[in-house]
Amino acid sequence: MAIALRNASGREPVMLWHRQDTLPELDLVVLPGGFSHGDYLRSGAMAAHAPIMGPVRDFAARGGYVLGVCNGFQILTEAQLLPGALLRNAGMRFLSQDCRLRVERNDTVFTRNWQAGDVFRAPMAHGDGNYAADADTLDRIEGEGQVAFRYEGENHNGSARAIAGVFSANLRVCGLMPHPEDLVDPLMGGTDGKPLFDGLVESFVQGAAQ
Amino acid sequence: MKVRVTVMLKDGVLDPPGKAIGHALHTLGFANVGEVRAGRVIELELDETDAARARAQADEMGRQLLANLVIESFETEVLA
Amino acid sequence: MKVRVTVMLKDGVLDPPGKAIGHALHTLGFANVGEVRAGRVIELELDETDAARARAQADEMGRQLLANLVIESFETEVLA
Amino acid sequence: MSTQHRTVDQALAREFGLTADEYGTLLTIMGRTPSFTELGIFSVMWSEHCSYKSSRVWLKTLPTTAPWVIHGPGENAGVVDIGQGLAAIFKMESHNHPSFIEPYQGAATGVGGILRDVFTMGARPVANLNALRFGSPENPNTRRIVDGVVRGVGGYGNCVGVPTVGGEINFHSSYDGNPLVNAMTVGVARQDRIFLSAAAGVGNPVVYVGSKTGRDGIHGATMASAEFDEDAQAKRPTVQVGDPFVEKLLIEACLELMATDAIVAIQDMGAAGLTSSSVEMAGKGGVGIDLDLDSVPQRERGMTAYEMMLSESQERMLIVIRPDRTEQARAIFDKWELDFAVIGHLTDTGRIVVRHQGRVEADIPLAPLADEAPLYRRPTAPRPALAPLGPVHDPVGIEQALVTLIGCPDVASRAWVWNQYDSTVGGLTVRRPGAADAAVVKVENTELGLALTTDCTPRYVAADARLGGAQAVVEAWRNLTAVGARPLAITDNLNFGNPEKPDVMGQFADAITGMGEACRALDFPVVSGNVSLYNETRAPDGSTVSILPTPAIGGLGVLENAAQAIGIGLRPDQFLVLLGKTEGALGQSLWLREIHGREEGAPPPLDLAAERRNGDFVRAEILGGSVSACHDLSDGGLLVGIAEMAMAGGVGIRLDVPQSGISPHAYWFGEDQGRYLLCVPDPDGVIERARRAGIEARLLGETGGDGLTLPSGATISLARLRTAHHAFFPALMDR
Ligand SMILES: Nc1ncnc2c1ncn2[C@@H]1O[C@H](COP(=O)(O)OP(=O)(O)O)[C@@H](O)[C@H]1O
Ligand SMILES: [Mg+2]
Repeated sequence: MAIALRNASGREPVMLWHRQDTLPELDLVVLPGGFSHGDYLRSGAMAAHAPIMGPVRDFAARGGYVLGVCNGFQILTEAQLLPGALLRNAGMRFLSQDCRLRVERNDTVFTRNWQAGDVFRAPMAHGDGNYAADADTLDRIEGEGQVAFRYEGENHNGSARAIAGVFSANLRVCGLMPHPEDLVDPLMGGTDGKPLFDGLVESFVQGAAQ
Repeated sequence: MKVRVTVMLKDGVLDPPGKAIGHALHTLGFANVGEVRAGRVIELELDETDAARARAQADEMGRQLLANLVIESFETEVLA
Repeated sequence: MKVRVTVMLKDGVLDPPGKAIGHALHTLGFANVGEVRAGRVIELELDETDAARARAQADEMGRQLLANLVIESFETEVLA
Repeated sequence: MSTQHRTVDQALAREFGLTADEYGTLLTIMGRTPSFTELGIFSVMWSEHCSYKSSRVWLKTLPTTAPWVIHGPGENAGVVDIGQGLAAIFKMESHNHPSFIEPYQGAATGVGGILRDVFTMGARPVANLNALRFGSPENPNTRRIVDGVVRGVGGYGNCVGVPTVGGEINFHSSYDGNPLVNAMTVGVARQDRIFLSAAAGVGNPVVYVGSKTGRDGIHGATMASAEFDEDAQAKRPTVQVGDPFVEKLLIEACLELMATDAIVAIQDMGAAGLTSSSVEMAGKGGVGIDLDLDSVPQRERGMTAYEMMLSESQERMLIVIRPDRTEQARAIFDKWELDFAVIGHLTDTGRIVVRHQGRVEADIPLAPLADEAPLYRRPTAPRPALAPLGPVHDPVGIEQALVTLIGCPDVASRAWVWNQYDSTVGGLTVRRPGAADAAVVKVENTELGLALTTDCTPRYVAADARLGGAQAVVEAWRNLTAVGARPLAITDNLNFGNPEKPDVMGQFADAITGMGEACRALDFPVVSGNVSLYNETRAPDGSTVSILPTPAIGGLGVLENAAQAIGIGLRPDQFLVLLGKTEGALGQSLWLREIHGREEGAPPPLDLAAERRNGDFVRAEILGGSVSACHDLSDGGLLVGIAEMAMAGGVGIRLDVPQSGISPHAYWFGEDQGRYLLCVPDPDGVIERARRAGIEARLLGETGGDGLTLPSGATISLARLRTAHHAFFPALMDR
């Protein structure tokens, strides 16, 4: 993730420590993948209570931009900054393979460099990526355009309505399970994930997000 | 005191582990197994002598951390 | 009948989830939490009317599949 | 706890695995009857695992040096120069027996253990590989073991965030009761920041970091004393449970400490935990060590000195530290929320002294413990002569044989396995599993690429161990070459049966001889390794059957520029060229096993000079930019190799091969060595250059379409091949 952010922005991302209780001045907070605290309780559950999440919550409440990928997405749902929850994959096995994602809308800072309906490839690597919420919530987020990405073709992890990523109501918090940051270099097999980062950088560096 | 918190998925939420276990049991020949639900149990030693207070604390832990109330519900019981 | 199988790690076996949960609870301010052990619970609907038989079956499932007896032990109880 | 302290005598020593002679040596060294704890220390230090008593005389014959080797065998892992002031640090290690008892935890802790061997030297782990051997797919136990092992390897590697990028899998009934789980880790360090284990500096503190000590995995010998305590068995699980999150913290904390000048020496606590780490660190440094077990972080109450010295609790390290840096180090481990305790100091006595609750529990001179450790030149039986194979007919035809082979357990797609391993975490994986003959990982902040592979063909080793040992090394070298890398060195994991049986010891000796010959011919030295003996399966009639001898080789190579690495996928509208000599060797071939059910004959001969010449040519062509895809030929021979390239690229080929005088099934499925398939835009140029280098080369056909068209005109569609290729694992595992 740091490599993708650095390559897209030309700047060194600031690393934050989980026990920090303030944030510096930032354009964007990114919660990357990993296994926070081993994910031994529920994925993301313990990290959602880390001291740093207080200021992250405040940042989001003030309209700050937040991106969570994989474990970062799980943390954002556990912290209830995003709707729904992520259950064990339907097949009960860790899934490490490429999937294809469909962009639902392109009028957000996260998706502006795609067209709505575009399909791109992204690697996934998770055991708990099965998106779940009750039917009312699913209807609501679909109705309000909060679905960011859906699995195109096979829905390997069994996510409700093939949802792979969602937005907050104000479209400023975004979480998704697959890893666009692992496909930003032809050497690693492609640049399918690059529009996400280029779009973010254009928004912030060029002030277009304001 | 020792308390036990049992966390289960809410009714209606899909339960992949439960489903997988049900399938495996059928394969093993346990034909009369119907629905299977899988959950978690957490047993905690509390430095507390009052059962009601211990339970109240466990309830609080369930709400704050042990269960994700978006999809799960939990029960607490005082064991000893 | 409904039966519940509770599976816990044997004493002495390292329990990373239990350890991590205990740590997280301390961080959240639950200072009087001592040892924490994490386990699994499986609730099964059995097409069976006799409690003793239901329990015997659950025991068999525990042995064959639900618990890994090398490191875990289990208990069964008939819920209803 | 005195119930556990049985009277020490020869009978008890025997239960602890020491022979009468070994116990006699011990008595001479000690000059008195040892304490229970001392007996435990001797028994683990003199075990096969720690002392290499059966293998050492043979291991010494392996070549271990080259200008680019920085540290060969003897350290926690091997270290080679990869340029730009950087070093690759790597090793392979087995966790066979634990993986049979508890496949998930056995495999997981195997991965954890090998990671520690690598980061203890200062390297950040960048890739994991795993070489696995399972019983027959028909054996009802196999499925459970495959499931647990694959979950365990993935569970641990995924959680620590190190990509699992490659490996190999075979199935054979000889592994029914004894699967092999060999895990390899590769790390990268700065050459001026490599950490060794020899302790130095009398008075320096000895620091314990990581997880607390419990009664995990205490040496099997303790079972002997269990009779004295009703529920001792329940109290002492011999299975270790891993905590990959703690491992992750330990990696970060150790690397942070390693950026300072606090560390004098460091060693992970692997097999025999505190005993082997403290004895080896002090022994190598020629100093003494005093340990105070009351300071050891303990997870359980009432642990004895014996239990603490022999515990194999995971995720622990021992560090000798500069006294003035102790508090700085403590602050780092506090930050990462890991235990940190000063548990002793170095002395000038040359002895290890272990104190617990005011008593001296052990006091042993270190030099004789190492120098007088048993060393055996065990009897070897010569290899039985191989009956010549003679002519074999083709009962099924080329098309059917290809479909059978491409779907057989040893060739079928391993995607079901690697799809459970995170192979891209870290964002530096250039070639993922299945994409190339070797995995390729970019070295961060450089253009360098590391190429990694594991190889061994146990059926060849069983038939002719000297040839099979050499072939394993050669195949690793070929796999690295086939991506364009310069092969640098290997690690090995020598899995064999009971060394007290002369035929097994003969296999061992022969395999090492063959490995050494290949290593020398290819300038491909051994820099680290591991030996696992006594791998045998109990047959239904009570007799024991050794595993197929399995000297697994882990190879490492380097590319100046990772972008030059190529894969195996065919490109459309190009040409396929076969390099190397085809004679149709069917002895011990997969075709013979899968089509005729025969495991017979001599394995294909090896010509080490031709291997070197062909490989050097291929590498030069790849780096020269004339090759778009390359695959070496191994299991299944030529047509299987072509089919693998076609499936990987999603591109077919029309094969246009003149009659060669070899029968078609031998031509297409013989396993002649030293061969490569090259996909090239300009076949004439490559073939001409090969000819000038004295290498046989021939055009096989033009790529394109969506099937393999045989010279007979029959076409096998890629879809049909894929279906056959992908069926095996899901059919076995997802029932
Ligand atoms: N246990 C495993 N873990 C990860 N990848 C594996 C494993 N086994 C095989 N692979 C991958 O599958 C591919 C084919 O393996 P193999 O048939 O052994 O190749 P080769 O014969 O060319 O050495 C390689 O990319 C290898 O790394
Ligand atoms: Mg191989």
